[in-house]
Amino acid sequence: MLVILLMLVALPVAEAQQPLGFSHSAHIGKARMQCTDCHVGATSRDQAGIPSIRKCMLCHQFIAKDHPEVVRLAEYWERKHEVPWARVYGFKKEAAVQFRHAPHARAEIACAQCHGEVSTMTVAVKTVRHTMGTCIGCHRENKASDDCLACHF
Amino acid sequence: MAPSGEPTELSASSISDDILSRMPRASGRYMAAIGFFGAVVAWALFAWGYQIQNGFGNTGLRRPVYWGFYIVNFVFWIGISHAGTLISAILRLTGAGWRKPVTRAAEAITVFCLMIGGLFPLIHIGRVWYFYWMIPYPNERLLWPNFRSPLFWDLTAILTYLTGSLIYLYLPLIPDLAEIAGRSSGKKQRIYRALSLGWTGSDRQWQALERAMKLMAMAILAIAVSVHSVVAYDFSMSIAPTWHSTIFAPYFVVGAIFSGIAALVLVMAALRKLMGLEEYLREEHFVNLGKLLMLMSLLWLYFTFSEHLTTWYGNLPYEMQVFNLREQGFFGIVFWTMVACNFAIPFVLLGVSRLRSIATISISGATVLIGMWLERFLIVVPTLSRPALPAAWGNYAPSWIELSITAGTFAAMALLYLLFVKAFPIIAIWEYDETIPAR
Amino acid sequence: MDRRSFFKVVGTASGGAMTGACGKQAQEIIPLLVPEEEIVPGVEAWHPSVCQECGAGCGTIARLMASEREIEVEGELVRQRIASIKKLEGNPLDPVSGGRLCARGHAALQSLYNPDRLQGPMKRVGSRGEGRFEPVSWETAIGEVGDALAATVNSDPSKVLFLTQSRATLRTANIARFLNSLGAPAPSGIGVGDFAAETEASRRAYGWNGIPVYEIQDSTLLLSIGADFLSGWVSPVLYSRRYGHMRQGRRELRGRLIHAESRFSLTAWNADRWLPVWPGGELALALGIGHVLVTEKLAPALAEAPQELVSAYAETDLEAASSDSGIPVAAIQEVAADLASASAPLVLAGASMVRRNSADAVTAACALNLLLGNLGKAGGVIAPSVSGTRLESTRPSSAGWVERLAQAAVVFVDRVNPAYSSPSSRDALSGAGTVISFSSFLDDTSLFADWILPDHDPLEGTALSVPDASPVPAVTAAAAFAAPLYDSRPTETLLAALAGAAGKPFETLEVDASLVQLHAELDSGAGEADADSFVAESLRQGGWSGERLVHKSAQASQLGAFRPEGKQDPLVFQAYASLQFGEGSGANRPWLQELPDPASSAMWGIPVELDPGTAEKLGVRNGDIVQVESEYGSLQGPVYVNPAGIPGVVSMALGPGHENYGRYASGRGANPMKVVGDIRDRKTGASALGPTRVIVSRTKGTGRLIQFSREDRVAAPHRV
Amino acid sequence: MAEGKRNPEEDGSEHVPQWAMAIDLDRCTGCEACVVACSAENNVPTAGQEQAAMGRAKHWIRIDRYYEGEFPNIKVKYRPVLCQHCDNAPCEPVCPVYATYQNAEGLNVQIYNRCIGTRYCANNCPYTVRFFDWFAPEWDGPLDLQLNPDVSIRPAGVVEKCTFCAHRIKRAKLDADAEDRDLADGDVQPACVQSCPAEAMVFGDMSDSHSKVSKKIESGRSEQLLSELGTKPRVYYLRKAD
Repeated sequence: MLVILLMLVALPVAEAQQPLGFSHSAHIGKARMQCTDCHVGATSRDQAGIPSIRKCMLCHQFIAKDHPEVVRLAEYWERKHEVPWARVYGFKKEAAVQFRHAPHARAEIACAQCHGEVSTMTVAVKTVRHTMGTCIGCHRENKASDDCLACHF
Repeated sequence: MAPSGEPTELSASSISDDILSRMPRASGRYMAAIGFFGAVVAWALFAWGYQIQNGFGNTGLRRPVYWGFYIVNFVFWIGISHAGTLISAILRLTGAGWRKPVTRAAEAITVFCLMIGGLFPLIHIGRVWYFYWMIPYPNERLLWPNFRSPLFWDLTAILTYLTGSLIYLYLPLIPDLAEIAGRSSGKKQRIYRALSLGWTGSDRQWQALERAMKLMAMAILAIAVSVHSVVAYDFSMSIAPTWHSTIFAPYFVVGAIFSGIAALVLVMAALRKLMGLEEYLREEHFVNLGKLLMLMSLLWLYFTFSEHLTTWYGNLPYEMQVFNLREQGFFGIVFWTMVACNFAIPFVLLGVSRLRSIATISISGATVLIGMWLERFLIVVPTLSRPALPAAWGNYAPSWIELSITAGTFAAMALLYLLFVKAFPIIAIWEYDETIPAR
Repeated sequence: MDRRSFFKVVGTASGGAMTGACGKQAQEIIPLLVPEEEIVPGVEAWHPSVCQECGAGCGTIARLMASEREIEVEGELVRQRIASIKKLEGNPLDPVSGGRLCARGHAALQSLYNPDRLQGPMKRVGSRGEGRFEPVSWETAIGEVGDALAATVNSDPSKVLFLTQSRATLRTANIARFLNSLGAPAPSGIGVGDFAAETEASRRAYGWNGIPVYEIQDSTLLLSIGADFLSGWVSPVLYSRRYGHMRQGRRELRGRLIHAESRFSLTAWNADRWLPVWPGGELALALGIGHVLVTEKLAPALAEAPQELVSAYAETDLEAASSDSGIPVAAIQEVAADLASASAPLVLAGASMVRRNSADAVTAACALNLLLGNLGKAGGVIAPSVSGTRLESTRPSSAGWVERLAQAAVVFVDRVNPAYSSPSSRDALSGAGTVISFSSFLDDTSLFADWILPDHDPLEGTALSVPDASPVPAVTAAAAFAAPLYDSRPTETLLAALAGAAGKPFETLEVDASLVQLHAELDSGAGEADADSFVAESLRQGGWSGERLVHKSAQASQLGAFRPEGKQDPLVFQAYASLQFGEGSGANRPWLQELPDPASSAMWGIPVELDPGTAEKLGVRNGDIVQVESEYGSLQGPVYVNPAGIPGVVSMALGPGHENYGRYASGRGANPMKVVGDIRDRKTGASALGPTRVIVSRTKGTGRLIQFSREDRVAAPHRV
Repeated sequence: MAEGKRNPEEDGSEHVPQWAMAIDLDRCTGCEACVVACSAENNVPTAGQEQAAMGRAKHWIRIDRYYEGEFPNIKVKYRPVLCQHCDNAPCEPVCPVYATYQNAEGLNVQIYNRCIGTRYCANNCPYTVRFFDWFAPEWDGPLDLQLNPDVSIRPAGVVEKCTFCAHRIKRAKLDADAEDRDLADGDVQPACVQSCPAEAMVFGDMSDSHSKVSKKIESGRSEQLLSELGTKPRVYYLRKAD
């Protein structure tokens, strides 16, 4: 009984199925890119943002053109379609959370704190549970606001 | 011997035989009744499901009348629940001998009414699936319910009362359960044996039972008073005009006992007729309850008068808006119907000794129940219809959902009672045994 | 949004109009053609725009953010990321709105995103008025309409009739150019709110071209006659701002307001004194006040006033003026005395509800300012914007369009709805030759159209307009910034295509070119800037505004004779343009339908307003249905007993009674114009809104009045 | 330095603004621009005819109007009524789950996702400015393109009300933080204030005695609605001066 309960709690959230096998480790680890090179809003805006295919193609017109995933990327590009990336992190609508990236970046919260060590992942996997407990624990630790209105409005 | 009411010509064992023999069989009529009430309850459950699924807007509630039939029913059923335990506890503690055939019927009313009444806060809230947020439990978000909210007190009080009432109903059932177990066999015996918690009838057990009953009677009295006070606080803690009244708590307690007795009278009349308990539930029981009812009617009148007099004399504009609404037009008719039901009719029927009979006392019980429901309606709806700023005034009419659920609760009461009298003796057998000197 | 941040965002995000990305190029998720910077999720950009809900021409700013919508492309449902407008606000740099915006202005968004917008050109397949259309391609439409147009132009170009709003905008200028190239007569401005009487009065009394501008913020006593300037007259936002200043914007000085109108309008709400004029009695009242000012020698500028005027006032019979206007002699005398004794009195004259004699009434009221010496002084009345006169001269007039409609071979209908505003024109419409509508909605008039060639929504297109009233010379201008949602075309472009197809090509005047012209006209006003930077700067700020107006005194006034009119017997009916629906076009915006009507608090329907006495006589209460019948027609509607109703006057707002105008307006209530009938101002030909004699009777129905607040009275001890 | 950010260590503590609103009734014309501006800003859904007839229309700000006297000596008294953000709010203690409370800046906060919909707060609000979401809100497409992403859409079964445009306050603070400066008077304008054509409404920090709102409050004409109930509203009305 207890085992089942524990399993239920520990059961990882179903991973988002991505249309392309994008490798974060290849870009951050090997290519030495920064998170904000693609997620440009992460430190300055409300939303980090998912890059447009245009950004991918800036490099991949020239680099690793023969990699099977890049070939598939180029197919989207040919059809003038964006890549329908699936969301990895996010809040449910009914949670009424108004999250802003920029103030967290200003407070020098590292990306990995909420997103895990993405630099070692291939396709991004949800490794940090984004529950209210996660948020409020960190807020209290860092003496950030624990007013409900800080996030819910 | 004082007219204590027990059929003295019968011996203990024949009383047991007699009472047990009157427990209903699964006859066609019985099953039809179960089916009928069950269907009404099922319909009400459907209505509730419909409300949850398709939106609260399917009720007739609207701005500014955010509380309607559900809260009226809630107060009504919690009120009736006082029938029971409170009356039986008072009678037990004062040693009124005539209580004996009455107590269990009363205690059962309490438990069922609480179960029904306690459902209404759930039916009433917009997001019932988050109901548990009202319960204090440790959580990673470090969120707690608001201990200052009368609704939280409600939850606490009702749960306490329900637990207490269940125990209070159960304790005096134990010897009877053992009795039934002794008379039956097979699976039934095993069930009743288990339920009787190893009752053997030893002196030690009797003494323990007596002590427990006395303790519980005292505890339940306090809890019962507090429960209806807290229900009253739901209203009087707010600043809505005419709700914010200091006498609401005792007013509600009196009203609760009043409607409780009325319900008890009705239930007894029904049991007497349907189960043929004429020998047990005799006219004197009704007359005694009738006198109590009359006393409560006068008390109710006194409170109602005080409440209305002070509002009227105080002449505060916000309160007078509600007062005027309540005494005029549609609500005026309701108001005077209430006065007739709660005072005029019972006063005549019970006060004139020539008119006093089981039938008239039962009629009084029925009118009081109607009157007390109307009283709660008059407390909830007119006040909300007339908030302080006239621009926000509005009105309210229930939709089929509230009507269905209201009907369903009455059916649920009947259903639960039918099931109860089938499974358990409605008259406490051992209380008769106890009085037989031979023992 | 303050000025600083406004510049910041406009500086970074504006300039380029977004192009492409209409339905056909939609891609899965994101269309590539949209520049990335324009629609970063969660980042807002503000673009200047021009509100075109009424002629006030408020400069607005629109908040653009990324949104997603699902559309069908080749049978496949795809998500498209688009920049959508989240909110409209007043442009803080605009001299008219000053960063403020009225209810209708906000709700303009619900025209853009209205679910009932037409998504492409359509051709009629059923009979006229039946409402059956089939989609066609733009090429087909332009070809066929061009052929019909060519035929008419070649035989008798005078049979081309162009119905549009009476506004001074680049659009009307382009329409004029179009008609000019066809050799057709000038466009006709129709509908309510064209302020023909005010324009005429301005010419007669002051010798000015355009509606005068009232400096009410500096007046100490404002007498407004017939102009509900706080809720819809000429420029409600500008005058509300000035009203606020008049009341509490000056230290130790609070202006008073006396308001004369035949309805307890929003302006009457705010007045210190309300003069309940009998409908049509505004002229009598103005003459009566003038009479007292003249005969009792109270008028401070009596000596300078034109003799013609002084004698016209002097000859007025005060008793008759009182009985015609319904205002007691004593009240007239008091008001005149108040005007004479105030340090800065001002008379604001208008015809929110046009009458048969409105041109005379407004002239007589305007002329009171001549007696008070108010022209060209602080707290007085000033001439309308001198720049933009080129556009001002293109303001279409309303005369004679009904007569021409019956004979017209080609009728263009642009942003007006004659079948609603003049129900009597329906017959002419169904008998007319080819009817072409540019409406975005299948409205009452489009039902009669042979072709519906939907225009962009005003928020999707470019715009340039001269505000009806502005404290300084100004034009508001906007580049297009939101990609069109549907396969619509801007009417200006379409007209050029049609003219080309008809063999009479003309060149559309674009916003940029128009601003270059303006720059050339302004010899000193534009400063040192060259034309290009002037255009860029104007588009970035949402327009151009000059220095404070030179106060101008009256030029030769030609007052003409006034023809007072006897009081019609009760009951009389009047329609009015409401705060929420204007002349009726606001009725398809859900926000406005659910906005409580100021007087009755009615939502999703407009009641017939009766005074308490009449209601009592009829035995009706709020919500009971009455029948209102005049010689022109009848309607049924729920009653609102207006505690401030003038005894014997029945009022009703425009907006209800659209036979066809999308899901929010269609079939809701009855059109008051059916009862008002086809009556006009004698001098200007503008549609009048009453008074019309009616019989009101009670019907058996009840309960169709939905009110947000039903209580309109409070018991005495109650403080609210 | 005036432009720069105050150093919390220098003046002891971080300044916590105390938000308040002043509405000049002598300026207010009753034009209802605020009503539409609010609905547009805050994703307040329209109820539609049928539900409006049932009394389910929502207006976070409304104009209450009362006629006084008889024709022709008739007057109308009116005022915009919105959540008064009471310092002593009757709605707050009654909520069993703490879905509504007053925060440090004096805002009466409604946390939609915590609300279980007892509607007790709505009953206990003497201004009747709280609205219940009877149904999940719906917009006929593409009207939903207008929805403001900064404001959560309320689900069915919760209570909603005026927030003093809390999202705008938040935005202004983040902007100020990003530019490393303090909030200035006028940086925060709720949608109603911003739209008001007669400039009758002023919003700001009442703990700053130099703010416009403080000056209005101290103008001698200010009063609070139903002040006799002791709710201590943060909305001040300036009496008509006639």
